[in-house]
Parts: sequence; structure tokens; C-alpha cells
Amino acid sequence: MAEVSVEVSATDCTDLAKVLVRADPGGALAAALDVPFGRAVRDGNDALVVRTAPDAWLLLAAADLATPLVRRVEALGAGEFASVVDVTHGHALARLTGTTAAVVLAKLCAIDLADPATPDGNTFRSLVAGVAVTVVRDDARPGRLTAGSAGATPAGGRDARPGRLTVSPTASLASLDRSDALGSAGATPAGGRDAERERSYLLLCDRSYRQYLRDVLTDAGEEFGLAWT
Amino acid sequence: MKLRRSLPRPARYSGFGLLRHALGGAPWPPVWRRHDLRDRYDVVVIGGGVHGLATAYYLAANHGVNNVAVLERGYLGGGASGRNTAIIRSNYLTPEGVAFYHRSVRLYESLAADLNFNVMFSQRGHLTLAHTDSALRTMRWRAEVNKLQGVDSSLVGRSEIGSLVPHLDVSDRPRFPILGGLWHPPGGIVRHDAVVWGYARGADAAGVHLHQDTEVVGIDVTGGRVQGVRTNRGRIAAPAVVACTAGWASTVCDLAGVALPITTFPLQAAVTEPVRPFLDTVVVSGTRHVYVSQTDRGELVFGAAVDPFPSYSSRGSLEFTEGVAAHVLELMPALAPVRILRQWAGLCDMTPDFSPVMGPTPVEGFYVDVGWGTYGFKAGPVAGETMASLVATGKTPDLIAPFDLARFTDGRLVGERGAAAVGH
Amino acid sequence: MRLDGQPGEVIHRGTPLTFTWNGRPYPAFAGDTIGSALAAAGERVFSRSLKYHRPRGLLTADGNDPGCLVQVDGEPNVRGAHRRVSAGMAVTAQGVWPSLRFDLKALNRLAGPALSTGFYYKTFIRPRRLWPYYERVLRRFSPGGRVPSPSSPAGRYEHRYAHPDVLVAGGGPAGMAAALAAAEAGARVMLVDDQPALGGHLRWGGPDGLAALAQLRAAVAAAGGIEVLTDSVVTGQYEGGLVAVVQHGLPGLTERLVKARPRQLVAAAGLIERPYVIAGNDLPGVMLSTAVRRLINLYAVRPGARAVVFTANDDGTAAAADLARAGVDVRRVVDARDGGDIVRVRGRGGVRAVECGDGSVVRCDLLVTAVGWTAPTGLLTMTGGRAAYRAGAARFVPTELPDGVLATGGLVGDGTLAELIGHGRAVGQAAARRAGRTAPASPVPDLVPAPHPELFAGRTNGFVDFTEDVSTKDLAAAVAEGYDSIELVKRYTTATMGPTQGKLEAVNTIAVVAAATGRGIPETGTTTARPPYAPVSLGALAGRNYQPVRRSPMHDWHVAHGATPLVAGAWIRPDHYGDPAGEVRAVRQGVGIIDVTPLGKFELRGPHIPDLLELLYVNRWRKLAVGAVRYGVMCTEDGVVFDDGVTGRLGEHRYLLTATSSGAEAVGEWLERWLQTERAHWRVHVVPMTDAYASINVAGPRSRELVRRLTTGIDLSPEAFPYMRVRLGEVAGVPDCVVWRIGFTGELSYELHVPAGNGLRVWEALLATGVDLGVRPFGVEAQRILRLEKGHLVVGQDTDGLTQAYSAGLDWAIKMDKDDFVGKPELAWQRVRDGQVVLVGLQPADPELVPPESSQLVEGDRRIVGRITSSRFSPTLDRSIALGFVAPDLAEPGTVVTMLLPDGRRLPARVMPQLAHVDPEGKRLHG
Amino acid sequence: MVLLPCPHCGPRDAAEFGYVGERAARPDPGAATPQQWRGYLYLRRNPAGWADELWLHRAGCGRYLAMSRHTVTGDIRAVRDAATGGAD
Repeated sequence: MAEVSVEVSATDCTDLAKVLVRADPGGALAAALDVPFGRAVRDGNDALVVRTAPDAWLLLAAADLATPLVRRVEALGAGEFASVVDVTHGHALARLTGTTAAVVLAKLCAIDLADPATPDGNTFRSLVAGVAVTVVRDDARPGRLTAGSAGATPAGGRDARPGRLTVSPTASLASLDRSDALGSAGATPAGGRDAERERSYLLLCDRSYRQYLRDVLTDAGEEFGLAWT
Repeated sequence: MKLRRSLPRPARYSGFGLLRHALGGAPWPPVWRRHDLRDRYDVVVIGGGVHGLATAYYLAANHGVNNVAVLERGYLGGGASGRNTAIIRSNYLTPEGVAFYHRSVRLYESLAADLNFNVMFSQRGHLTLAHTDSALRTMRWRAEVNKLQGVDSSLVGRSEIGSLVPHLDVSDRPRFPILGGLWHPPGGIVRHDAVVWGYARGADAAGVHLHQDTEVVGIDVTGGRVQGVRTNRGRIAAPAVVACTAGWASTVCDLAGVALPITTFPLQAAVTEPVRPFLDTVVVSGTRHVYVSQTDRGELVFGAAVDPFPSYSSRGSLEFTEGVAAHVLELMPALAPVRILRQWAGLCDMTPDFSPVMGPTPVEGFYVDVGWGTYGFKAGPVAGETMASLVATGKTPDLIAPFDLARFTDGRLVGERGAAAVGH
Repeated sequence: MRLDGQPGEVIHRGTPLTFTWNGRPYPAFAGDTIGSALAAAGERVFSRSLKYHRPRGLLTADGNDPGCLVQVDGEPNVRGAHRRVSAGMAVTAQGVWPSLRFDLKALNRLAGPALSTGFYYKTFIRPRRLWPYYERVLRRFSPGGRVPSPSSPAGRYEHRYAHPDVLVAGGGPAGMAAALAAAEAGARVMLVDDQPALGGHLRWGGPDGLAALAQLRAAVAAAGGIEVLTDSVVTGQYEGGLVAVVQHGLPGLTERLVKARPRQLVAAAGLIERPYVIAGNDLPGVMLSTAVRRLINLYAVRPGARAVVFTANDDGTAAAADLARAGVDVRRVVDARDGGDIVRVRGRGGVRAVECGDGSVVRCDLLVTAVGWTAPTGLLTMTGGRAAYRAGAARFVPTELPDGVLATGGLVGDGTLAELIGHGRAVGQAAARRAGRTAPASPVPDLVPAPHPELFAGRTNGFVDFTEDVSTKDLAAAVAEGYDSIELVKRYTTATMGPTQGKLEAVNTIAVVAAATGRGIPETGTTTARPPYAPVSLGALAGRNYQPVRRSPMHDWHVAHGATPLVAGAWIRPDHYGDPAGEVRAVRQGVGIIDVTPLGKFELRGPHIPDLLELLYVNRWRKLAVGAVRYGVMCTEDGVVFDDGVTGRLGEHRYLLTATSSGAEAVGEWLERWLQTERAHWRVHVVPMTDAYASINVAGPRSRELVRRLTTGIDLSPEAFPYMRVRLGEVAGVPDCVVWRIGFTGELSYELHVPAGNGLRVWEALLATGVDLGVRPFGVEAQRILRLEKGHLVVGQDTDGLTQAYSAGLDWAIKMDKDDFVGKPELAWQRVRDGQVVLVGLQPADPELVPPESSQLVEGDRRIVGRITSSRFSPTLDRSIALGFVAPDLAEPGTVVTMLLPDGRRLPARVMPQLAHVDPEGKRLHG
Repeated sequence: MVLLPCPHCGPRDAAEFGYVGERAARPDPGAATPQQWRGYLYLRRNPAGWADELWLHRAGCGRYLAMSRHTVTGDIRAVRDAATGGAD
């Protein structure tokens, strides 16, 4: 069973910019953001727009983009009751990547991580090791958000709609993938059908749990040699 | 009320009797008998658990009222009486609470002799652990109120705790280290079924009719006065009806049109395989929501807080055992290989102030002894004694006066809620 | 005795090893169970029974064997007939004294008749004072192994969630077939079996089934999408379809609890063989037919030399054949189907002879019985399924399955191997379909229980429950005493309540009670099946036991600077840095800084904020100007103080609301509750900001100077930035900081809310910049002293779950002329009620004496008239100070009350004119 | 673990939710008698059957939910976001 010898790694991405948007789901801002509940969509090269609640969105972007992003979104929602708040400092953010990422996460989280239930681009908020965590499945390698705000690799993910939220022509996101090779065969919970690919999850929780999240991921990933990068 | 001559007592239980029966091979007489339903009783008690049986027993034993029926939907002691973790203590917070439970402990102490039935009351001591400053503060509050009421109760430190229960981790390692505890030597455990059977046997001997498999489906009220009850076996006229149900109090009282300040929650418990004796006291951690004791048979009995939402289902859940295990192992890490054998749930009628509802209701002749939350078994004897006195004399005993139903409409709740953080 | 190689044996003769049994070394092969290794070495006695300490040996030779519970190293109650031996394992017998062979507790047998069921209820009653001694003796006879010592190393236990489409519980032929069929249909399958390998009865059923077994195993291995969990037990199905599985034998892991939520559960647990209840049925050497077949075929162990076989079915006949093949002298096969019977087993310490129904006596050392099967329906009935008694087959069968559950194999009925596989396949397909996959809709063939005679108890008194030592006579006596429902019998005799959980003995118990009451088996009914279905360790249930911890951005700094940690809910906070009194003096004389990050913080946006604040606080908010801050008190609808904190208006439609650290979560939910349910039309957004800001309180007469050095863009002059005002600006180069001037400590103080990522930077800058001002960090303890000196109450300490706002001395804040606010009606009525206790400042007459918090205030011997809620030694006043509740007639300033200390001393204290002990006029605050 | 159907997130473990209480209309605080007000504060229907309850999906979408739940079987026959109207 579960003969796995694979890599899984984690990265602390807490520094990324995070902007919370609260608005009427039927309003103009919601229409402009155009992301259904439970989905995360890459918008141009600038932000990952995560619909976290029926009336809430969380925008993730490179570390120095919070302020322009706030302005931009505020402009989209002008005239309606909407709140756009920079919550960059309010959350810890980690990225868990690897062929066994789902197996590691399945030790901590009760949600079905198989493709039919939570495909790439899916997001949910649930308990992870007892803490409420927003999980975003974000396998798409190009344009992947990681720590820092280094150079750019402009390439839309499959949900990309270039231009919508572009903040500035110069600032864009990092895509700091370390490995080029897809991981070797891995195991998934019950079955192993939809597993052998590398997966990547963004995990976002209240900032005060940053160390705790790191500790539990390390512990759960121990058998797969989880390393922090 | 009519006084009936009490029937001869059954064969007395004793070591000698046991030997005689063993050698002679004569069977023991039944602990209780079956009867046809009379069409009229002086008092009908709804609920064949410890409260109902004790009420009936004391009505007959203390007041000579023995034309009494106890109606039990299932089998005697099959509800909360048979599902609780049988912890007895009197170290409550409020003077009212302490006085009441203090009397209960006294009654428990003499119960085996009074009933001629060994209820195996083991006064091995009751230790409540504090993991926070505020828990410690509330414990000191309890200890001080207890002492003033003559109840043996005191604050103890880590080293004393370590010697009382060597398996407890009293170091700083746990996430919530043990800071101190409330030590209550007269507390302990009892064999819950034996208490039920002992009262049942005593009540039966005194002439009370115990009707099992008898469900109350209606309560007749005319002109604001109770007339009797309807059951699945027929109608019974009675000038006095006492509701002594746990878990179904709202449903039963609803039959009489009496609204209650009660929400019903399951309370789960679990028991392990037997292990050799190593735990001599009852250990409670309110902060970590767990209590544990070891029976004379060697099993560890675990309980926790009530479930997080109301239900009338008495199924056990996995989260409960997960939570209990996590908390027990935090307290006593060495127990990891010990296996849970069985889990179950009972129903607890929670009130807003964590105190029972006892006494008359707006319906004349209809009395309640309900809302016992998680502490009903501890109060069984004293509840029976005081309810019997109320029903027989019409006067509310001082001990239960603070627990009347009217306190909710008058806005004078009992202060046990103040210590709720520490748990029962 | 070990036999030559058997075709299906699971022992590895190439890997011999040694373990110890009661201290003596024994040989074994890898693959042996403890029980098989000991049996191979000729041991027959493995334990002593609970009450009478009778010797017990192998009965079932599987996990349920009641006679083979042993201690393995530190682990008690190990199933010795299931656990595999490993080299160096130390196995001992449990609960015997001084030894298994010579057990003095067996003297109990002499008292046998008097130890009849429930004897302890009837004795030890008088004299009362002797009961504790009796109890001590009783406890000494409790069964079971020893728990590990507190210092022994813990194993590693883990949890894992799983979401298979189909979970098959039981890896016998039907279970394997079901798994294969479901997987073929594309379902993700989890196949669980408690044995170390798949196969069920095919493993030990003799050479004929081995080829089929190999085929099935190969097919499972080749199929994609089947995750096989062997040496794993399904321990229960719970509401919501949750299935718990405990996995053993994983590398580096003691056990793993798999929490599976399959769309379909297929129960394929097979059958459990029942013992025969006659006199002597517990003697070592009495075994079930399945036990001897396991011993011979799996472990190559010859179970005895001369055997009698009593059978009512073909399996007994097969067992007789296996025995003969293994070289056992089968002296007689008594067949119940031909009217044969056995009535008694003779022997002491082991079987010596069997007394047959025809009066003959056959000498032997082994009695093998095959008298029927129990379908383990517990897993089904515990989640709402039903089982009914089928008299013709002498067993209960499932009649109604809960939603999401299917059953196959022996649990359902009997059949040939092909029939079992065919049924399993059809059920597997059905499960896949129900799980949303496409599978052929082939009809599920009938699988019915084969006819079987009812053989629940023989003519003599025998043991029904082996672990509890309950006999037919005990059950009958309980019924005669009036404990005549199955639940009461169970409780009175403890039958079915032992470690085998009734799997082996429940049906026999029901049958014997049915006979005793004269009711039939169906009317007698079953006892309620409760989880867990198999015993599960606390370690597996607890798993890694992760416990969330919250830390502020300055946490590591506190640790590095010697802070004593304080566990405050989920947070870890610095209690003090070694010298709380010094920290207090620093604040009163110079300046101190404290990390108050856990303070609840919420940013409010929207036009209806004043409405919300007016509704949820007892005080007034409408006129709060931009830049102003106000203290507020929240009550619940019953007027009880719920939380307090300050709220500042940062902009036209932008406020920052704070709550207590411990109340933060509840306050956030409270705000949302009113906004989402009662006032859904109000336009207010609440954004939790507790973690977004590192919060630092800078307090002391020199705080203005310190803050001035680091801020840009804020005029800190008292005129421009007075008490209870808020400003936005830059601190230590960090933009977007919120600075408000408030004073929980009673000193001039500024609270800085700094974007959390920069918290440490600002914290360190404050300390570095204020060296000449005498700046010191202070912890929660100093803050407690400071606030007590100032008479500020702490909700939850100076109030409790029933303290209403007037009692807490908050009259000044309550604005009854508002139209509505939460708690208003109760507060209106409460105001006019007499007798409410009042919170007052107190000072003990002895300035050195600090009355412990919760000390009671008394009058006369017993009357309680109040209590101390907070007390400390005040370094500022150089005396003890306190807050406390007193009865209203004692609240008059100057009244002397009596404190009763925990040590019994009664000492006087004086009621103060106000709550504040230091600077009641508030000069320092406004400085 | 009981699964509760969140109208937004789908079925989730009960552990993610908080039970708030029976849903009851708040009396007019200006007009209510003590009896009425305390009935609202303390008296409960507590049915062994269908109950109208308020829940919070605490670790999920954070929404308050109006749920009609059977307290004996655990079945849920209706659930909606508490903020969206609906017959009470």
C-alpha cells in the first residue's frame, strides 16, 4: 500500500498582499469580479481572486500590490455599498506542493481532496488541524503565487482573464517554481486514480496561527520528507 | 391520602443470607413484582429512574403514602440513571447548591444500609483540575463556600495532585498545564444500577407499584388541576402527578401544558477494557472537558461535556471518543494503549442556570422534578426525599425552594451558572 | 506441536525468533501469533478467568479469543491470538498471583456458589465502615493488564481522512469480489480486513480454496483503485456515514485512525462461530472448529493429541478431516444432526474426557465444537439497521440495512464459494452504482442462511460469557430475581459487557434468557449494539492531538527575553519578565510597553454603524465624532455583562471596535448575528482585524515622549490629541498605524495598532528609543495590578455569568432613555430590584495582607455577604488592594467587612469610596 | 460526525458549525411584559421532532443559517441563509 517516495514541500507566503472585498453578491462589483463561490480565479497576472463567502472575496497578489489593488477594486465598486480592506497582515499563508500534498493535507482536513470534489481552482474554508483555514487548490504552475514579489512570468492560468484587474504594467506576480519535472508516482487517499500529478494548495489562516500551521504541516508531512523552502 | 399497610420485606441481603442461599440452593425472591394497572393511585410518578423511584420510595417510607405508581416507558433505570458516570459530590458553588448536594451525599452514605442493597458507594475522593487562573479562582470560590457549609473541599497544588494520581502529568509539558485542583474527599462513585434497583426493591416492598413498559401518552388537566394520566396501558386517575423524567421533560410537561426552560442535549460516556487498579480518585478537568474514574472492575469510565447541539438521539459519536481520548492522554499520556470498549449517550435537560426545576407548576397537583442537566444522579436521593415531602405535605422544603419553576419568570436565577466555566 | 509444512501456512519457517512468556524464552516463527506460538510450544493455559480464576486456553484462536488476553510489554489486554509475535517481545499473563500455573485467587472457586451473580449487591452492607476495606479486596480481583508506567515512551498515532466511493469491511471472498466489481465500475474502493492478509475463511479453510484465494488476491492487486488496508479494523459506523478504521502495522506508526466517509459501505464481516454451553466448556482444550482449522492450516500447529468433535454442520466435519490430516486421533465425531449430543466436559486444568448424550465417556484432550454461527450485525444495527432471528438457521440475519449500507457474504447467508463471489460481485456493482458510477445492473442473487439446528445450551450448566464468568445458572437466577428483560439481565450479570463485546456470547445469552423467561428469542430481543464495533485505543482516537496555539508577532521576542508564559485561551502571552512589581513601577514612574495583540479588533464599515453600536452597547454612540474613542459595555438579552472595550471612529463610515481578548471571538459572532439575522437590512461590514494588527500599549508618564519620538504625522500635544481620541499615522516608519489614547492602566497611555508584519519592528524600536526614558516591557500580571489600582473591572473575573450591569457598577454607562438596546428590558426591571450585590473597592486593614481572590466576605459564622474578586499587592500604594462584591447594605464607603481567608483567618477590610485605589480623579490619565 | 448541509458550502462536518439556539421572535422591548420577555429569554419548545434553529457555519462561510432539523433522527428538511427571507 501507499508505496510513496515523493517530494512534498511547503513555502511560507505570508508576505503576499491580501485584500478583502465585501459586497452585495448581486451588485456591480460582484459582477466585475465574476468569480463564483467556491472558486479561485487568476485574474490577469496580478491577482488570484478567491471567492471565500457568498458576499466576500479575497484577492491575493504580490507583496507590494495591496494598495493599488485596493484602489482598483474600490473603483470597480464605486456607487454601491462595498468594503475593500487591506488584510495583508491579518493572515498567514502557506503553499503546500507536491505529489503527496493531498495525502499530507488529508491527515489534517476532512474535505474530499480528490478531483471530482475539489478540482484545481477550487476553494473551500474548513477546519485544518482544528483551525479554520481557507484552502485554495492552485496547481497551475505558470503564474503561481509564492513568497515575495520577484520577477514575472506572465502567462495566464486556465481561468485567466487578462487585464481585468491589472494594477500596473510593471508589477506582476512571481512564479518561483523550483522544479520543472512533475513528481513521480504518488498515492492519494483511497484509490490512487487521480493522484500521480503534482498538486499545490494555498492555505490561509489567521496570522496568529502561522507557526502552528507550519508545525502541523511539518508533522503531517514528516513521512514524506516535507521540507520548507 | 390513604395509608396502606406496608407489605413484608423481602429476604434480607447479607453475607450470611448469601451463604444460606448458596448452600440451600433456594432462589432469591424477586426484587420487585409485576402488577396490573389500578385505575386510581394517590400519586403517579412518571419516570422509573432514580428520581422517580426515590420519590416513590420516600413517599411510602417517610410519609406512609404507598398507593403510588411509578410509570416507566422502558425498563427501570434504562434512561439517564443507567447512562450516567455515577459520580457523587457536593462541592458546588452556591450555598443553595452545596446544601442540597451535601444532603444527597449524606443520604448516599447510608443508602446501602437503608435499602439493604449494596450500592457500592465508593468515597474515594473527587479531584477537579485547574488549567487556568480563572478556573483556579472559581475553585477557591467553591472551596470557600463549601467549607462554610461544612463540606470537605480544598485547593491543592501540583505536588499533592501528583501524589494523589501518579499517572497525571503535572509538568509544564502539556499545552494546558495543570495549575492546581479542588480536592473533595467525600466525593466518589457509586454503582448506578444498584441505586435504581435498591430503591425499586424498597419501593416495591413498601407497596408501590412499579410499571415497566408503561408510557404516558397524555396528562389530563381540568380547571387548572391535574386529574390523571393516560398511558399505553390505560387511564389512571390521580390527584398528584410528579414528572421525574430526564431527557423527555419538555415532552412530558407539554402534555400538561407546562412550558419549561429546558433544552435537551446528549451527554456521552465511554468505558474501557478493564485494567489493574491504578486510579484511586475521580479526576475531572473542566477546562479540558473530561472526567475519568476507575470502577471496581477496573474499567475506566469517561465522560465529557454535553454534545454541542441539542438532540434526542442517544447514539455515540466518534468525535466524542476522539475528544475524550485526546484530553485523557493530555492528562495521563501513558494510557494511550488502553482501549475503549463501549460508548453510549444519555439525555440531559439543560436549564439556563445549570440548576434543576423542582416543585409545583401552574397546574395544580402536577409537580416537576426535571432539568437535571448533568448532575441528576448525584441528587437522586435528596430529590426523592424532598419531592416526596412536597407531594405528601404540600409544603416546599427549604432545600428546594430556590429551584422553583417561577424563578425564571421572576428573573431570579440560581448562581451555579457563574461557575459553569469550570464544568460539572 | 508444530506440524510439517501446510499448504496455506502463514508462518515463515526461515525466520525463527524468540520471545518470552512469563519470563521464559519461547521459540516462534515470523507470522505466528502469540497464541499459535505458545500452542506450538505445548502451552494450553493462557489466562485465568475473572471471578473464579479458572484456567483458560485458546477457544477461537482469533481476535475475539476470550482466553488469550495478555500483557505485551507495557500494553494491556492484547489479543494474543491475533497479535503477531516479534523478536524479544515480553508477553505475560494478566491478573494472576503469584503465577499463571499456581494462582491463589483460584481459591475463589471454593466460594463459587456464594459468588453467584450480583453477590456484591447482597453483601458487605454492614457495618458501613468496613465497606472501603471490602472494596479494596474486590478491586484486587479486577481483571485486565497493567497500564504503562507514566514514564514509558508513547507510541505514534495518527489520523487520516478518506473519501472512498465504496468501503468494503471484510476481505473474504465476498468482500474481495465486491471490491473488485466496484473498482471495475470506476469506483474508488477501500477494502479493509483485520487479518494480515486478505482471504477470510479461504485462508484457513483447507487446501481446496487456496487456488481461488490466490486468484482473488491477484485480481485485487492488479485492479486500479482499490486501497487495501489489512491488519485494520472497522471500529464503527457513525451518523453521517462516517466509518472509522484503525490501521495497525504501519512502519513508524503505532496505529492510524482512518476517518472514512464512503458513499457506500459494504459490510462483509463474515460469520463468528459460537461456543457450546455445557459444563466444562471453558476448559483449556475446548475449541471451536474454526480455531483448530486456523491453528492447523495457518500456523501448522497440532491442537491436541486425541479429539472429540461435536458438530451440527459441515464445518465440524471439515474440522474433523483437518484434525485427522494433522495426525490428531479423532476419537469420536458426535453429530447433532443425527441426534448426537455431548453433555459435559471433564477435566481439571484441561480437557480429560467428554461425556456424551448417550452416556458414554470418551477420553481425549481436545473437544472441538461446531454448533453454529453468529452474524456480526452490530455494525449494521448501530446505525439504524435491523436484524431478526431466523429460527431455521439458528442465527440473526440483517433484515433492514441503513441508508448507504449494503451487505454480502456470510453476514447475509451461506453458499458455495462461487455463490459468495457472485453475491459479492453483484453487491459491489450495486454499491458502485449507488456511488454514482456506471456498473451493470445485474440482479443480486439470493444468499440465504443454511438450515441449522438451534444449539444454544446443552443440558448442563456451562459458561455463556467467558470473560465475565457468567453461566447459564447465573442468567437464570437473574431472571428469577426479576431482572427479566435482556437489558436488565445484561446489567445485573455483566454478560456481554467484557472485552469480546458480546460478539461471541450475545446470542447464547439471549437464547438462555429466552429459555429462562419462557419468551422466544425474537421477543427477548437483542441488547443495543453500541460503538465501537471493535475496541479502539485511546492513542488511535487521539491521533496527533494537535492543539491550536495563537502567537503574537512579538512572541519569539518575549521568549528570548525571559517571559514567563501565560496560557490565555488559545493564546500564549507573557505573564511577566521576572519582576511584575518592577514592571508596575516602570509604568507608574516612566514608561512601559505591553503586547496586547490578543485584544479583539474589528473594523466596521458602512453607514449603519452607529445604529449597530447603539443596539449592542448599553451606552450611547450616535454623537461619536471622527477621531473620538468611547468605552462601551455589551450585555446579553438578560442584562448580564458580556464584554467591554473601546471603539473609535476612524472615518465617516469607518470604525475600529475592540473587545476583550477572551471575548473577541464571541463578540465577532455577536456582531454578525445581529447583522445577519435581526438587522439584515443594515449596511455594515465587519472585518475581523485581531490578527491584522500587532497591538502595543505604551503606558506611563513618559509615554507621550516615547511615542512622539517615533511617530510622524500625528500631533501628540494634549490639546491636539486628548484622552479618548484616535489618530492614524506612521510609527517607527510603519504606515497605517492606528494610535489611540486610552488608559486601562490609569496612566497616560497610547495604544498602537501596527500592521502585524511590522509589530516586532515597532516593539523593538520603542524599547531602543526609550532607553533613556526607562522603558520596560511589562506583562499581563503587571497589567492586572495596574488596572486593579485604577479600579477597572475585568469581565469574567470581576463579573461572572450572572452579573448584571448595575451590579458591576456600570450605572453610569447605561442609557435607559435609548429606545432599545440589547438587555434593556431586564436592566430596567433590575434597576428597581433590591438586594443586588455591588462591586466595590476594598482595602484590607493589614496593608501587608493580600486576601486570595475568591476569599469570602462573611457575617457571623456562616453567612456569606460578598467575596473578593480581584486582589493584589499594589507597589504604587505599598499596600494590598482589592475589588469585591458586597451586599448592598455594606456598600457604603467606610464600612468594615470581614474577610474569611482560605486558611481560616477572619480579617477586616474597608469599603472604599470608589473602585479606583490610585488616582481616582484621573489626573494621570489626562496628563 | 453528523453532516450538516450548508446552503453555501454543501454538506460539512457538524464540528464546523456552532449551534446558536431555537429561533424565536424577539418581543418588542418597549411593550413586552416581564413574563413575555422572560419567556423569550428562557422558555424553549425543545421538541422531540422538528425544531427551527439558528446555526453558524463558523469554520466555513461564516453565515448564520436557519435550519429545520429533526432532533430525534437528525434529518434536516430545510436550511437557508438566515439573512435571506423565508417564512419564519
